[in-house]
Amino acid sequence: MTDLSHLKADFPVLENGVHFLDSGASSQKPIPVLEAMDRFARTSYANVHRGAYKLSVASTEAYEAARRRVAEFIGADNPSEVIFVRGTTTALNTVAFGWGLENLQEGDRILSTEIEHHANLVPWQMVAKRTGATLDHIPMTDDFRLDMEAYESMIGPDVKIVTVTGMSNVLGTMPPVRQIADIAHRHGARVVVDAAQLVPHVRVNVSDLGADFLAFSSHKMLGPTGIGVLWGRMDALEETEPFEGGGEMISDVTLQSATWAEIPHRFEAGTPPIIEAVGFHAAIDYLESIGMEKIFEHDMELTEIALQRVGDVPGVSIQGPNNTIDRGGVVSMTMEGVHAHDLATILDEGGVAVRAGHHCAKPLMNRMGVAATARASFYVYNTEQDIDALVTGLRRARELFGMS
Amino acid sequence: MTDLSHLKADFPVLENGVHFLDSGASSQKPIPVLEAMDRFARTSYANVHRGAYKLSVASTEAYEAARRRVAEFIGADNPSEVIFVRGTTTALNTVAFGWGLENLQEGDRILSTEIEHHANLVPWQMVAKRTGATLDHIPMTDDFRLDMEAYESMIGPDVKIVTVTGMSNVLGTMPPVRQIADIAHRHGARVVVDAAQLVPHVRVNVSDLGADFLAFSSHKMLGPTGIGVLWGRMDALEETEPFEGGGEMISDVTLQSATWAEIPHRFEAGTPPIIEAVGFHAAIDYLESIGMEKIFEHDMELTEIALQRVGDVPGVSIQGPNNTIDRGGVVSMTMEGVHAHDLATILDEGGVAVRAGHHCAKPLMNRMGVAATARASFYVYNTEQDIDALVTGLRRARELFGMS
Amino acid sequence: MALEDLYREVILDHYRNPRNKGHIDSPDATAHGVNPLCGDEVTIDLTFNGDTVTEVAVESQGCSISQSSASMMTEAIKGKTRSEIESLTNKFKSMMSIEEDTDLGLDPERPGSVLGDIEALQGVRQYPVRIKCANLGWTVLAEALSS
Amino acid sequence: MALEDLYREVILDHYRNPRNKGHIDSPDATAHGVNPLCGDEVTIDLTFNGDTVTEVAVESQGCSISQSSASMMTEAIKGKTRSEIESLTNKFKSMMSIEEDTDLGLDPERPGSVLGDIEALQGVRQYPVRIKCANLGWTVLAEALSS
Ligand SMILES: Cc1ncc(COP(=O)(O)O)c(C=O)c1O
Ligand SMILES: Cc1ncc(COP(=O)(O)O)c(C=O)c1O
Repeated sequence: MTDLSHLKADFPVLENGVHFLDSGASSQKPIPVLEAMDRFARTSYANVHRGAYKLSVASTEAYEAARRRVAEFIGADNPSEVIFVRGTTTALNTVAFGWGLENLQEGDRILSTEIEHHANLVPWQMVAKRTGATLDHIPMTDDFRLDMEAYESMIGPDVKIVTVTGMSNVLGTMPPVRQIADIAHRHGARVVVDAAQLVPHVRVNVSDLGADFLAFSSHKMLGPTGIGVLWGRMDALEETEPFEGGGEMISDVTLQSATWAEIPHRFEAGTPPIIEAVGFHAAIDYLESIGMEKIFEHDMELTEIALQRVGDVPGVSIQGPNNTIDRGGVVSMTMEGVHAHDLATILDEGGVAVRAGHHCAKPLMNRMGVAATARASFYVYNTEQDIDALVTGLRRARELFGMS
Repeated sequence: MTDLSHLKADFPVLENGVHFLDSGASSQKPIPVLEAMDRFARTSYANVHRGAYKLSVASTEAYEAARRRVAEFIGADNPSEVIFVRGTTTALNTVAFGWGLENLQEGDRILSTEIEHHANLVPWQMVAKRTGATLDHIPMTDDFRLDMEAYESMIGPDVKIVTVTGMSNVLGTMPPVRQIADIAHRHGARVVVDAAQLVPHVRVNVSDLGADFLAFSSHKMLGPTGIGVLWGRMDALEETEPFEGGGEMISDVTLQSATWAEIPHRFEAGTPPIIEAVGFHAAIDYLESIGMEKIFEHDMELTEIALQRVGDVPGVSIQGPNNTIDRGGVVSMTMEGVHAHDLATILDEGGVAVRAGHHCAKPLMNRMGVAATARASFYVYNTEQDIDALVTGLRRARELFGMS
Repeated sequence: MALEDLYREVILDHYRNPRNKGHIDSPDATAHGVNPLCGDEVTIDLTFNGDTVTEVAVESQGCSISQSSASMMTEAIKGKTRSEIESLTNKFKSMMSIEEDTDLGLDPERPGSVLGDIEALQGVRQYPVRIKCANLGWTVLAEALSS
Repeated sequence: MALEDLYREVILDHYRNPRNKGHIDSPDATAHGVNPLCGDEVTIDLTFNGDTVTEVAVESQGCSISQSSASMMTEAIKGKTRSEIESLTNKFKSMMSIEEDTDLGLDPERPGSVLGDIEALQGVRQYPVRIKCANLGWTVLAEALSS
């Protein structure tokens, strides 16, 4: 068993004994991340890219160092391919609107999937509506995988873009992105990966992954809120219009028109999340000091245990793959006769924090025929004891509902 | 003289003796703001609006408390009119695209001004291009004021929206927003105020101001980066479509379409800047503990001194109103024979941090016939000594350039 | 203990066997409501005789609290006039309010003697995040009444 | 002192009296460049005789560093072949590089003996944020040469 329990001391919020199993929604922040931001604000803060004075130079250097760190972390050769945005949602909207409005028209098809988070669904609906393009969805198989046969029958020359989650935030399922991308590319389509759940847990190398765009959030990977990344292959970014207009993203402006600055600046209008970039940098350093491989291993060990012990509770169904093949540390469940919200309340009384609801994936819920699930998701600070507490809570729920 | 020098101890970044005169670009952060964020992350962090468990409830409460604090600060009766976004730039893009694409068409006119920041110019250019609406600009008078006579001749029933800065980040000029809004409303036009420079320095009450939309950034008012506000009058927000699609902003979603959640949630797709909201709340508390009236008084005292002493340096021209009537604490200058960037470098050697360049207002620079200015901008931590250091630096520049 | 207080037998009974479940073919009033944060849904159909509710039907899905509360509500309002329902609603709302401390005169010795089964929902107040679950049916009712 | 080192007399002279200022009517090569962060601009026109630059003209606006650097460059490249200019550009770039520490053999005793006036720009290296000012003209030159 991979032992990361020594890390727990870096997360003061966990000191009060909470079994925090909601990292899929957002992770906690370790002290080194908080300290990096605090230190930066106390010694080197100023706006970036703007001043010739020393503080501004230091601040710009810290901001750009964060960009380089992210690039290195995801195996991007060119740091200019890393665009700092507010989070995954903004990253996906930037692609949908910035790329979609420019490159889609009536008769074109957008291919998404049945298992997407609303963040990778609603923007494409909005863009489909504006451009007249059609939005289709690769179905899920009954064992919670993407139906690759269906995908192959759906792809075609009219498909201009394929957008898919790297890891489902409900099921844990990790679709075969490389295979999906290769097929899409063969048909001349661009590929977007919603990596909000993937990048925090699995070593991602963008050249191996095959995607053209990748979106993820700092707050799900031990970093601060308020910052995330859109990575794009340079040629894909060149096809993309800015999503926001403003300062720092222009080359020249007259009263009537403007020309754009170089990439990445044209996609970073206005004052960026500067202090957050410094915290994000520290979060990546922290993750790498553990090692992404070890993190995933640890996730998988907990998932294995959870699938077994949770699955053993009478009346509980796992909503997602019931093995650890091509999946991440996200375990959704329903309990016969007990609604997910009641489960969450009962678990909370035992100090177990899980999320209950539709997890911003209503179409997937409909597909599964459930209104809500309770979801446990794991990260570096979780231990076997958290799962035991979860199981105790589940049994208590049955008791309270008179089913034991 | 309003003495705020006791505050300086709250800003560790200023300890090394820097004369920080670039708050117009971004302000420094006092210890109480940094501590509020740190404490929150150590004790109460989780994602908001999502979990039934205690941490998430605490986090949501803190986030919504920040919304109520902002509403109170700007005199908005209804906290739901306060939308948290990344910053002023995103706020203005939200109005331009969310309101503009819905409500503008060929033949309509957008009225902006010659003195806008690119953030309140480029989005409107983009929207004008997409909708076929025309973009016109209220000119500046030769004494750096908005030409109100010209405005009255330009307004008409085809003008659907008037968008104007509350305080120029180059000139310091504060256009008469109330008067502009009253005239616009008489013609049925909506009014947007770019308050990035206004709200940090002047007590703003949205009912008195008369605007329909107001945009400002936390990072210019002692708060963290990564968060800002779009305030909108409820009926104006109801005319506005969401700028981003994603989680938390929907009421229902199927594979093909979505309905929006209530305001403000429909404008806050995805995980918002949560820790930043807590810091922003603390920043407002800090500002209010001084008092906005006192802050403006202090700004004006420094501006008065600066206009005199800087104006006395041979070869220096003030680019902006040379009195303290209807202006803020932003003093732009040019020096005959010395480019603004050279000025900035020379000032920096004396520990004086000013910004030099076009200040994201290229059309205004063209109008003034200068390529760049050096700009000093004041905030709570500045003192008369900072201005003396500035003047010393200016004289040194003349010396170095052989003009003394 | 608190959880037992929340999940009282009578609540679970209403959850499992919702009263007045279904639709009314041509209702005099109807309303539908969703709790957007959790997805719980309630649809209410009403028929009146003058000011008096004669029939009520609810179609809903969600947690035990929202479902049982809606079920209890149907029982409580049948045969009541609009003004009686209004007063009942106010009593319910103040029972659910954390701030207000109106004395509803509930008698712990004789549970149910004042508000009937509804009193069993008292325990919800200890779980602020669940209060909106309990309120959902009543909010939709108010909408149906004003439609 | 450092600032005196930055703003040497020869730099100020080129700033105030830029050499080869203007346009060429029908240039063999031309290029325009902006430093987007500060707004400085340089336009270069060139004529050639075979491989040799015969005429050069620069129209520009900006700070003393970008302007003087462009002016000095025009003097340095006139009459030079493409390969001579390339070697000169490399020398200039390494003089401006913070990382690289190529020995250009500059002789402090005999300033200007190796690279002419250009050597006066050495002081810029102490102000990293200004290096791009000094580089602007040379970057635009490279563009013109490859156009
Ligand atoms: C007048 C004005 N408008 C808009 C902005 C843009 O604000 P932000 O960079 O925080 O989005 C600024 C700040 O640079 C400003 O001064
Ligand atoms: C798969 C997936 N996509 C997108 C998002 C949205 O991320 P954010 O809220 O950080 O924008 C999330 C997180 O909730 C997610 O799990």
